[in-house]
Amino acid sequence: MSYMGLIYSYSDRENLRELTSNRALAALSIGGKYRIIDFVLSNFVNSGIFEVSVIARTNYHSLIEHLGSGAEWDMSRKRGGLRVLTPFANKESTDSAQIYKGSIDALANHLHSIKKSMAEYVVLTGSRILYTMDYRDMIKAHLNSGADITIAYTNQMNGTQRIPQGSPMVYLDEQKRVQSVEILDEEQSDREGSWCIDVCVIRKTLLESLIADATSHQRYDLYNDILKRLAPTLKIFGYEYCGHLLEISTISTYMEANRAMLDPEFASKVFQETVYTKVKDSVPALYGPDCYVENSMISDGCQILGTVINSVVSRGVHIDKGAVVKDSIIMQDTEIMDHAKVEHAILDKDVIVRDGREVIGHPSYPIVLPKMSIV
Amino acid sequence: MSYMGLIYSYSDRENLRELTSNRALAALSIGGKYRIIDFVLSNFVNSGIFEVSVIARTNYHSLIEHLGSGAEWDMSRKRGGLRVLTPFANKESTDSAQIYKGSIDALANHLHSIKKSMAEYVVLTGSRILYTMDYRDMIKAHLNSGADITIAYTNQMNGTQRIPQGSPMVYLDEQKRVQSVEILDEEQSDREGSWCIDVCVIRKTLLESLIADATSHQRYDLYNDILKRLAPTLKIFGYEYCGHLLEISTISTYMEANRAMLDPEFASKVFQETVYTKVKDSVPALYGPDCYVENSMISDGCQILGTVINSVVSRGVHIDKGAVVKDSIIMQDTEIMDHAKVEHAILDKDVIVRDGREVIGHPSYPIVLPKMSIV
Amino acid sequence: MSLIKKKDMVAMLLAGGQGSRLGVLTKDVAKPAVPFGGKYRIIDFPLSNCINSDIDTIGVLTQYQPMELNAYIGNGQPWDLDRMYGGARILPPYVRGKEGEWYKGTANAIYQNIPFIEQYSPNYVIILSGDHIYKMNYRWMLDHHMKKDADCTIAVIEVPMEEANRFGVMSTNENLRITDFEEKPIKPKSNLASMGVYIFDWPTLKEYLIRDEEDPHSSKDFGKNIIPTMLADGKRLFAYKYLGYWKDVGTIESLWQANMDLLKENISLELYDPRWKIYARNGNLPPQYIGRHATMKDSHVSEGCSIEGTVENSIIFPKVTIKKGAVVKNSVVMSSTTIDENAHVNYSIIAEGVTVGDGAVIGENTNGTDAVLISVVADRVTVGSGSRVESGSVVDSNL
Amino acid sequence: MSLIKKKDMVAMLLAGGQGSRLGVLTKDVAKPAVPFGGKYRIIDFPLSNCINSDIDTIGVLTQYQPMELNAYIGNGQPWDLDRMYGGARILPPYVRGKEGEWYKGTANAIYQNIPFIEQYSPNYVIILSGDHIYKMNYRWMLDHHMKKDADCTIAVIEVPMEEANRFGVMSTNENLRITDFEEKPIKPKSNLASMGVYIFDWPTLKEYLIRDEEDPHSSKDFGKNIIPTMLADGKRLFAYKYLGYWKDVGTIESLWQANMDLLKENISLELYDPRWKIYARNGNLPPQYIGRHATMKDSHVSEGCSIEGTVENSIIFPKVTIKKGAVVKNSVVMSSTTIDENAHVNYSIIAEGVTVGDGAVIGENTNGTDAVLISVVADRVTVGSGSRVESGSVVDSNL
Repeated sequence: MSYMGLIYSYSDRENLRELTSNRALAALSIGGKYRIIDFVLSNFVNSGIFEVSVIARTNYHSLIEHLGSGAEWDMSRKRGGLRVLTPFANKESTDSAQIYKGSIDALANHLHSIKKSMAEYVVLTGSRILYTMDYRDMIKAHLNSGADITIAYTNQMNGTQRIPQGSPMVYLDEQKRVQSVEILDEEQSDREGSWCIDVCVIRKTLLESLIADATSHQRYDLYNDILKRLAPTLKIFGYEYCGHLLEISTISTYMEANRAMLDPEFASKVFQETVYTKVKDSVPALYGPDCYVENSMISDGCQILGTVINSVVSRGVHIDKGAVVKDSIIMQDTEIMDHAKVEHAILDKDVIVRDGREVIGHPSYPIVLPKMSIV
Repeated sequence: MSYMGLIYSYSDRENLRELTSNRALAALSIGGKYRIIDFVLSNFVNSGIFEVSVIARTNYHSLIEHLGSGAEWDMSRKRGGLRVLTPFANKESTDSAQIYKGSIDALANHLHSIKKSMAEYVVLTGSRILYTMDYRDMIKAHLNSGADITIAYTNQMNGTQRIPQGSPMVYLDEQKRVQSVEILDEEQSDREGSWCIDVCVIRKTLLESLIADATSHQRYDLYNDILKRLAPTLKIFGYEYCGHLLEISTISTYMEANRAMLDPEFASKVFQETVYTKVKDSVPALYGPDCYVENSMISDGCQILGTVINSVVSRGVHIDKGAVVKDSIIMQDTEIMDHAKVEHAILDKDVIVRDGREVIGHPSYPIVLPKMSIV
Repeated sequence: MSLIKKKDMVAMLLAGGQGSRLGVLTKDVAKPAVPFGGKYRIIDFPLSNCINSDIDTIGVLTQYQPMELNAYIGNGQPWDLDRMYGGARILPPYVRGKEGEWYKGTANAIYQNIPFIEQYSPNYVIILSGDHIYKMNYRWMLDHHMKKDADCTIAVIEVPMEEANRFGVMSTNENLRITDFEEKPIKPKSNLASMGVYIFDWPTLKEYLIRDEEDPHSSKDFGKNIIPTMLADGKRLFAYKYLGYWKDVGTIESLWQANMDLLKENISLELYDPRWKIYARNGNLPPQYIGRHATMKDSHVSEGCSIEGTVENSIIFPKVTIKKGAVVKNSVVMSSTTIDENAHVNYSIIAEGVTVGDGAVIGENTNGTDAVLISVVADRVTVGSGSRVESGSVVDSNL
Repeated sequence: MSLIKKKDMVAMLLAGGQGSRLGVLTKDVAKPAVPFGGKYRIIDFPLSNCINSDIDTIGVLTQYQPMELNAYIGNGQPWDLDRMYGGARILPPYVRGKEGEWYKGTANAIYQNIPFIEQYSPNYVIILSGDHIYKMNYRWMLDHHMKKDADCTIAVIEVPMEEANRFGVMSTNENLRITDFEEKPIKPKSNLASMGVYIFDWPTLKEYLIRDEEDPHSSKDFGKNIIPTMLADGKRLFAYKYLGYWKDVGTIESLWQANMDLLKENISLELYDPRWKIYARNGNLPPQYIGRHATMKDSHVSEGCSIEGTVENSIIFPKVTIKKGAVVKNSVVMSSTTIDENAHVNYSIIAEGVTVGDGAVIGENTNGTDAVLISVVADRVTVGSGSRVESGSVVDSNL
């Protein structure tokens, strides 16, 4: 029995402002040294699944750079391995930036490549929700229940504050069979109902025929057009996920997700299984004679000479003497110079904040400085 | 002293009909198991240069598939290594299929990536002409002569029949300094003059400033706008190449080039140094009880049960009992079924010629069957 | 910085065998490195079986002449075994404390590498050898092992009764539980021969390896010591019947025969199966060239060859040159060998880098009988023009 | 199927050293595998120097406790040494003919691997050891070697005259040609010490290795035999002066000092240089977490650490936990160690996987002198709550 993973590298329902205008959601930095996709890819590695295709839509250049040959996830392989499916993969032409019409349409676009795989089952997942799951357990549940499709849901909300609008909710009977699927029409924070966390398991041949069928009827969305419609006829079962959860679709949930990792107890759950990412060969972090650091995550290659409080600092960041960084996310190779002040801000890669400058946002509306900005 | 290679994966002056409508020239099959780019990449490997960027324009999907991580050319490296520069590499967007305005404009597009390299010298080469050169010898000549730019030329035409229209010709003084550059305005077969074979060596910093300069004056072509214009002021030297040569810009020169490799003496020169290509893990070729093979190149994974004469047969081709293949090029995984007849034809990948069908071209105008045709 | 990661099954491949019955073919290389089938070496089969069975952690135990084998395995990339965790790892003998110890037997070799296996905390260990040509899904065998709740499962194949005395032979009950095991018995009680493929529960095997090591009278061998002791202790040992093609290529004749078997249609050793590829290190050679005067029949020919003569019912390795008028029949010609004009080669194994001079004749059937006797020409030997080599001879220096 | 390809220079890295003066730190690992500088091991320095010097073919000669070293080097990928041809290759002793031979000395180790070197037909061979911390461009040394038309070039460094007796010491003429060489002389004639880095013309070295092997009185050592014999024969031996940072980390004190040197500004062992990275195998750990009560000063801290206490002038390896109230000063704390609440660690090397219990004190300066004495706690030792370890002690079992 063999399995393959399919990961959507984007989400139809996200608004991360400048952070995702030039990169796929899956390529966004998180937790200091990681990209979002590292967490779901590592789930596959830790579940012993080494055949994974990542569905790219637009702006996939940094995603491709990050993934490389897949070797860092032990997925540089002759059989299976890691592949990025770009919209051009099946049409050898650059003349139209073809955007998929929905999650099923994206699969339809890559049906040829999906069919080529010798895997029997597919684990289909998004990038917007981070969780830690051994897919083998879910597959086992799938096989035991005799389900056509198994979808993961949660009743808890460990680590997240609210269920965003547009999320699919499932209603189950006692045997955990899905009775119906509803799409939330507004944000919900009362933690009621079973929230689908964007993971499902399905036999590959069934997926192929569902894709072909949906496409011929011009139905393009997995939850709306397939799961919701077919719940009465197909045997769709739920699989409860009880672990931690991080949801990233807005600047504030992105901030929340990073901040959540500062809680040692929460972090110990997130990093219980190895999370793989691209190796940078950087040196250990250096702390200077007059630095002050409190409740922060600091990555390799940083030089901390100033003050860092309640922040997540990515690789190769320099925080110079007298500089103060508070309640912020600082991405790779950014430099905060002497006596600069950064609060409630998200600084993208290669930003420079010059001597004494201040970048101060509001807790409810953090400032975002795009890549290579100089302040 | 360190060197990097830059390879144009396309040519502005080629007409290979269906063969390059869906793939870059550099990704075209040649010599049975190779792609055109294998030869120039192998030149780099055999010259000890392991940092190479390949400039892609359009239709680069099969090129990227072929090159993978570069491991087959020993170029999957942390320092240097093989990179494909797509038009999107510096603009993270798919919304315009940006076509370079000329060879210099292509470089200008990737100036950022060229600048990042720590190499001191650049070897710049095309894909349209195949040659075997140890670039270290050319670099040595460049350093000894004190030239600003060194360009390789040939006075012989080993293996080719004519110099195509549009080729740059150089006129040298006794010290081999280039006096002037002319672009051939019509095809030439009298073998007179010194023909540039599309290889030049230049200090990287000089290249960078020439690119910046040419771009600001809206000059986009290397030979026309830089070499030709600057011959009087820059020290441009010629470097004579005396080895074999194959030129591929039309269907008939493509046929010629493949046929040339059937000459054992010529082939022994082409394959004197190792030519690296993607490994396919196929089995040795199998010859059946009633086959007849004459003056042909047969690749791994073929099953030859019929007759093959004066042909180049790529990997995984099946030629069934009673089938006859003459004066043809058969690409990967194509099947010629019982008693079919193929003459003066180029069959692309995954073609099927059914029982008893005939595909017969003329020596002066071979038939081309595109990928996955079924006859 | 711990690299510990659990693997459900680790393979240990015994590749230290000298293969002395292969004579001149194993003078400079270990038996697993002996070339086979046109582009392979024997070890490609167990390595490919492993990766095709999703076993990606393999300790390769080398001892005898490992240089070529080590270089061949390299980083494991050709078999997709260049893994971050696991992959193919060469395990030579080494020094602990003050002095080193060579591998004293198959069991001792595994014993000495207990720390290697423990790194991965496997549930199961599969013991393989680098001596056989076969394709086998070790996962199916593991399923059998688990279903039988066995402590040890031995892959077995039925051999002709008269050959059974060359193998470890076992008797089983109707449940396939092994009731009796004898290593190379004079009077075999059954024709179920051990293929030298064992799956053990690792904790059980470890215990037996430690016990066996302490026994000064043990010869530290699986077949002679570990298996009989486990049986005597009443452990659950089961046989797993393998039905496909399997060949011990331990002799010149069997090596030749296994090569010839590839030319037969409908044997189960189908090398073309895309779902069960046999991987090999690639030589980066151009396609083969078949010249204007060649005659090809029922043969396998590899890359980089140049054929102007006649090739019939033969396996030709890479970079072989067969010149005009030369005739090669019913033979195995290894890489980089040249057969000069009008030379004749029949029923022979010609090793690497050999030159067979103009008009030389190798493997004439001069004894007038029908029995096939295989001639062997050793590595880098030159057989001079016009020389004649009788069938069944071994040529190990220039003639 | 030949894999032969010429390499201009092949490196042979002697990594079999037991490093006995490092005591408990090399009980289970060879010296080159000893951790250094927060995320490295000693062997990362010569390996990184090689790849940064464009030497991509390295034979790593192991003998003593190679398991961890072999696993660490793996397929060479972290150092970009997973090459198709060349790359990093572990070279253990092996069996030729009937029996095997262990490496008897540095020269004998290279002698036994002549076939490995010959595969690449190099012009030059560079001999390295896995015992030193330094960054060096071996290409510059090769340029020097070629310019001097030398048969052998030895990298040298000026050491204080009183320490010279611990090294191979040489005298040179104004041309840097070596006129005299003595291994660990009682009365050194100069302060030019050999760094244990030699470049040889390969054909010359090969000849001397073969000659030396035949000499029954030789101890098969470069410093004691090969170099003196070449000098006596009038061969051209030259010194190459190295001016950067170099440290033989052969003792506890020097290992501690070399770690502390990293914390000094303006030493030439700058690890941040992007053009001369020191590569190491990566542990896939999350970033470090600095808690609400931590005090950080003049220290290097690695991934996966969780710091709630005080860290001053120290090197902290990955996965170290330093709890509230704990104080670590002037120390090296290796990976996966836990320093419990209110424990104090000063002037110490704490090895991997150690637990220092609540309120324990390690490295008190109880003898009242100013001399720095380094305390050492061995791998996986637990120092119980409230225990006191005097400075200069070695703790190798639970306290």
